Amino acid sequence: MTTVATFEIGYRRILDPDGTIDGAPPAFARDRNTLVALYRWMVLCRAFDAKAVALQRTGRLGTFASSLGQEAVGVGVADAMAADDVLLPSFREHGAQLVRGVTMKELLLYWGGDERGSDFAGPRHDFPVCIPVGTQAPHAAGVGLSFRLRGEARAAVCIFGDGATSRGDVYEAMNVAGAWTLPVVFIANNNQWAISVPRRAQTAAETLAQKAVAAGFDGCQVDGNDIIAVREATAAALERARSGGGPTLIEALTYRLGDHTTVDDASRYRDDDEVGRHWKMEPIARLRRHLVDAHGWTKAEEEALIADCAAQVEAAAEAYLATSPPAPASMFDHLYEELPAEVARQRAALLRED
Amino acid sequence: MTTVATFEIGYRRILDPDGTIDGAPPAFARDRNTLVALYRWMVLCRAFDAKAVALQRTGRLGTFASSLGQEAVGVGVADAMAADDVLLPSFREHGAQLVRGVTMKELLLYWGGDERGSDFAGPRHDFPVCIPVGTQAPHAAGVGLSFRLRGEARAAVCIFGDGATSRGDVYEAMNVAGAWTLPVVFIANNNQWAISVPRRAQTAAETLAQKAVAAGFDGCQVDGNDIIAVREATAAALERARSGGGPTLIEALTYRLGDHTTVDDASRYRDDDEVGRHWKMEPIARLRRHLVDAHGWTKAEEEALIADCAAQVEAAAEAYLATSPPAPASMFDHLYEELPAEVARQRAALLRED
Amino acid sequence: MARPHAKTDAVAATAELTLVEAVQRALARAMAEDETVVLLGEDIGVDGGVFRATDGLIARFGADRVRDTPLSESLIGGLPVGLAAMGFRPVAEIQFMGFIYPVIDQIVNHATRMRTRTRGRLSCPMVLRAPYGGGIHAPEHHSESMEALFAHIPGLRIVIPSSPAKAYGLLLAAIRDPDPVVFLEPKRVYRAAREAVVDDGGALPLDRCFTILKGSDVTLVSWGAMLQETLDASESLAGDGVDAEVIDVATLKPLDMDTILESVHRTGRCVIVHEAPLTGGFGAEIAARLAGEGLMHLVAPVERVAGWDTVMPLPRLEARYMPSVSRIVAAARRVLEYA
Amino acid sequence: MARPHAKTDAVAATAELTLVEAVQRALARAMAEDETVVLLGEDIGVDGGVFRATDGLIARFGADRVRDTPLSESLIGGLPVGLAAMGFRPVAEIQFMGFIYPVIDQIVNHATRMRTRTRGRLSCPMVLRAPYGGGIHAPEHHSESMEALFAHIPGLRIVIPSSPAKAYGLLLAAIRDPDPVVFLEPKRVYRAAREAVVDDGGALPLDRCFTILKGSDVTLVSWGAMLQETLDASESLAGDGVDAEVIDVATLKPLDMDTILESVHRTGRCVIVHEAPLTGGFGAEIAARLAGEGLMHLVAPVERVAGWDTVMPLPRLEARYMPSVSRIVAAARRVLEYA
Ligand SMILES: Cc1ncc(C[n+]2csc(CCOP(=O)(O)OP(=O)(O)O)c2C)c(N)n1
Ligand SMILES: Cc1ncc(C[n+]2csc(CCOP(=O)(O)OP(=O)(O)O)c2C)c(N)n1
Ligand SMILES: [Mg+2]
Ligand SMILES: [Mg+2]
Repeated sequence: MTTVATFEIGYRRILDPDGTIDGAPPAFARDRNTLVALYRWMVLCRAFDAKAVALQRTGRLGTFASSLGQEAVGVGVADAMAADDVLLPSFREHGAQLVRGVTMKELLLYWGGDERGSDFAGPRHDFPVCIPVGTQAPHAAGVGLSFRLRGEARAAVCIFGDGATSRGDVYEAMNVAGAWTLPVVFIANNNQWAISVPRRAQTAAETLAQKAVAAGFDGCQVDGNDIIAVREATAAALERARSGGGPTLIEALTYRLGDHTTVDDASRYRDDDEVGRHWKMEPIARLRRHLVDAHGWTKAEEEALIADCAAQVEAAAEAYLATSPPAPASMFDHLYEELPAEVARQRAALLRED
Repeated sequence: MTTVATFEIGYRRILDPDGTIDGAPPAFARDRNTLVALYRWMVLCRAFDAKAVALQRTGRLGTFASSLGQEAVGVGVADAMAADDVLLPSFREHGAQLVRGVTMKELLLYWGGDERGSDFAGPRHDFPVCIPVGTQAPHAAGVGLSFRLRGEARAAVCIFGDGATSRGDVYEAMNVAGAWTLPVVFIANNNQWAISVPRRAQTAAETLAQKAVAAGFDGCQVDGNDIIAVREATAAALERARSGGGPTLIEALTYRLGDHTTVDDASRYRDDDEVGRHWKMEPIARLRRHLVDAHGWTKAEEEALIADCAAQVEAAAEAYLATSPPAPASMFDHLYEELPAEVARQRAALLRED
Repeated sequence: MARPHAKTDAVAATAELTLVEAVQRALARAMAEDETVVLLGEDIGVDGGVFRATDGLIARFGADRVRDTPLSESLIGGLPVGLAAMGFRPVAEIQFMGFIYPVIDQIVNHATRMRTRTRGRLSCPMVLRAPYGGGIHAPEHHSESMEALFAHIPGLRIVIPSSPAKAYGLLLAAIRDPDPVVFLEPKRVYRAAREAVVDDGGALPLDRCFTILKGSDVTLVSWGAMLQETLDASESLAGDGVDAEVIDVATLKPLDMDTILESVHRTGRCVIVHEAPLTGGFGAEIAARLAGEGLMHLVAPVERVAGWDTVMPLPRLEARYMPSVSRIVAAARRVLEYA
Repeated sequence: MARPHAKTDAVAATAELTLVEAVQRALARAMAEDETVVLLGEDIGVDGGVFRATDGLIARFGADRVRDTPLSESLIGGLPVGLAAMGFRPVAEIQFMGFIYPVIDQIVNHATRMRTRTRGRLSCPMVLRAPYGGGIHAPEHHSESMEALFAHIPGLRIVIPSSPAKAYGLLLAAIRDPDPVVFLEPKRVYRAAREAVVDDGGALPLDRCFTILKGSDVTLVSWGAMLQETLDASESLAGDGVDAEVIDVATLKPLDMDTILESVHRTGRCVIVHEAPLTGGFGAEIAARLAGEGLMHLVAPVERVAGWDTVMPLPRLEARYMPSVSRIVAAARRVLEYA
């Protein structure tokens, strides 16, 4: 046998679980304000998740997928993006959506079963939540292609879970992104579980990052509970994408600390022990430790931030609950740009029912 | 970055284009009879392909996909298989099917548009030709699983083209074969073209063998015009599969010397020069050279073999042409094990038309 | 290895079961009686399925026969084709019907063709199960009813139970059937009611409709979850002295049109009710056959009460999307008042 | 960047074109007038498409806008959704309809929903082209007619031209349409005949049927390749003094039922002809509407002449699978003789 090709998968962690930084961190990670901003987003995201779960438990929200424990991935990725990049999220990326500018009220509307939540005022070109696992990956290739065709220095960022990496269309999308050197950053938000199926049962691949090898571009792992590593790796991948270097796959290793969704009961299929171990690695406490140790983050600052986030979340929930329900006929109003006669008759029939 | 995983793709050639063997060949490759048998299959396959194309040109066969130049892949792979292994071929694997025991008459029936051609008397458990590219790969995983569940030391062998490696379901099948350690050997018959799309346009991956990295098992390249390497690599992969070692992907590098099918005109999209260069590497002349140089293969033997193959092909073509057409109502006869009443009425209506 | 159809016990336990429990019992029964029955799907193992349809089966039959697949729907369609060709009877689950589309390629191009293609040499006795339909306030893509896509595919069987006992008997029949069956479970009914089910391995036929209620004024035809609304409508009509016949189609393909024709022959009037969008829904096929073979019986236009021809909305509006009892009653009245 | 719908030249060239040439002209016209039109598919570039529908377009518009994709049908369904959301008008080709199934997931779950889902913020003006139908002695999977699978999907348009001029005008309309369109080309007609086509960028409407032949005795309804058989049947019937009206549905979804109802109002009799299998075919929808709104007009059962409910056979038997002129004539006679 002659060796004709070799590959390496690297792993990057900057901020250790104990809050210390080894070696030289990227410039942004030395800036207190930047770190505090990232911290604030993560705390807000967690508060939002908790509120959403509470609303669901009391019958005021639909099925909801919390991102508890995974806040560093969404926030870190979105914070690295430019405003005119395009995000293609899965259903567990509230963190990323919040940072991009989607409001909590809009997110609650969506999860409350109202399409208007996806007509967000914020990043108008961002994609809405994608429920069928991995099916937004081909869209990301299309978005990337649109940038290439227009000669724009923008990138598409597609986030999906570990389970999604088993979907053929995610592979097809990565493959074409490689073949056409498209400006797409694929983020595998590896929270170790796809509902009840553990990561090791999805694939024999030692890493998910190596899925990129099949598509002919680079993949790497980062500690997904280290927001500094997530942000740095995403920024580098975006830079490469925008400058014609093609796609990257980043596997962010994190852990889903909660149930899969509000209709799931994770105790059926996994140990409390395992969950407990992973609580020790979670991203928010880690960054807080670092802020306290290295940047003199005070208890007062912490309390003010928590209170502020809680207030924002409460205000959003109230605004959501105060929103009047959508008009029934609205289910027809955006089916086509112009409603064909035969469907217009059905719309009229629906109106007559009132 | 810490390196967390590394991969290597190896390449194997034993029989050089000039007919010489470097180093120590596998035992079977020192046996004149074995080599002559392999040679005979390849020659027969080529004669069959030529006849089929001629039949199509004269309106006596349907669209046909010749395997001209790729004979070493199908023959080498099938020769390595045990009778109770299961072959899942694409539409260009007559070589493999012949070695497995499908008759030329049956193949002609199939390509002549008659389903009875896939009811072959030979390997009753082998799969019929698969036309939708790559869609037999999930079946191979299912076949492999059946062996695992029954505890049988058998393997499934799935052959597809370079183009097929871009299909998501091929990826999904390889991924599950890796995850479940299924006894499946995947053969990518890389003839450099998928109709008009060259190999490099399918994927940025330097090799197709590395598609296996995404699925967590080994992939390797062999010179697909070297039947000794093909046979050796397949035998090793089969051995591994049968003994619980899981799947392997073998990329056999060859070249499609003819048009894609009889309705294709390859001169629209590729150079004669390129084709000419590849004629110098083709598998039959190569093995003949070796037989002559190393095993005293004589002109008389050669002529006898050619004549014998021609006679077999002619006899098969005659038997095919003499076959009476299928009964029209037969299109209903195997739709279900027992035809439901509403379809039985349609069958009766068809019969009334006669 | 297989001992198909052998009864594994003589004692038949009767229990009041929900529909999802009946599905679980049928699966357990089929696995016990036939070693070649193997379950495949996402989260069907330790989790027991997101609706618990496979609850306890991994403990009883082992992880070899109750297999969590990777998150690969196209594979869930294709792998069983290989398994079935080798003599197994795979029962694959798609978690929600909204995720079933990647399976269609394998169903059209292989599962339904393997027998025809090889003139009977290989076959495909697989079952593809999926919960379908709306009404449980689920997220997008979790509420679809797309049975019509399958009903157009030659060589397939489409079965939709409407009650626990039907689910039990029809699923057993589907698993024992030698050809591919798509088995759609009305998830809104999964836990809606209990019914006495005799767990004796008794199957129901896959080639006939069930007349649930005899009547002489109008024929109401439905299937799956909508049967409840249809029965409620018939009750409301009965209050006004209208004697409705209610037919549960149960097996959409092959369709037992004879039962429907015989009924419409007596009533002269027909309302078809389904949750799927109107246009191209399976109601069209039934109405078309009435417009053909059944025309002489019709004294009033055939009405179809169906989901609107729009995307199933998110939960806030889903109740306004689905056919309601009042829409069914109104359609029946129009048909009855037609002069 | 886009200048949608701008005419790029003032000179309108008329030419006698085949259907596939008309497709090529419409694509060229659309690309010339609108820079956002981008073609995607297998072998559409240097090879010009296996049927030459994109012949010469890569030379004229470059490899950026005429893109050979990898062999990934699921991607061919999904990538255009992203491109379209960003303001492009992708026209994707599936090489044969038998390979279209992996696209369905993206069509149902995304292409037809993006506008509804985002309340108009994003949309999906994509066209999915595919040759369909039998009769050219092609291998397995190359002869299917599965338009009905798409006709059930809310939010979609389904267009099937029957002649070169229709292909030109309807394809231009499809590309300019702001919503997703499935455009199915009858490959048997690709080179079967020539027709004068004015290449002036003129589109045909996507919301109406075309009455090809006026008549008063019976309404024959068809689309795509089967229109020729239907016209031949009408000619044969004319020989016997039967005056048939022939309607080319052209756009199946949304369906212009008014034209069909108006015709059947006059004739009282209707035969629907399609190549796809009978059960669940789009003929069922038309017949169902006749059984509904049209019932009062009908004086005879609605007949459907369709492909049999079996797998399209390999070429040796395909002629016996497809509806023939004589089957159409026989059906028309039954309808006419019905008392
Ligand atoms: C195509 C598809 N199949 C199944 C489901 C049901 N489902 C929802 S989430 C999920 C697991 C997803 O796992 P992963 O990709 O790891 O994302 P996570 O939920 O862990 O964030 C499944 C199976 C779905 N939404 N889409
Ligand atoms: C799913 C699918 N898409 C498209 C086609 C049409 N088609 C037939 S062969 C072929 C190219 C196949 O290339 P490859 O996999 O390299 O096999 P080869 O023909 O070179 O042996 C295509 C696009 C098909 N048969 N199946
Ligand atoms: Mg996960
Ligand atoms: Mg090839």
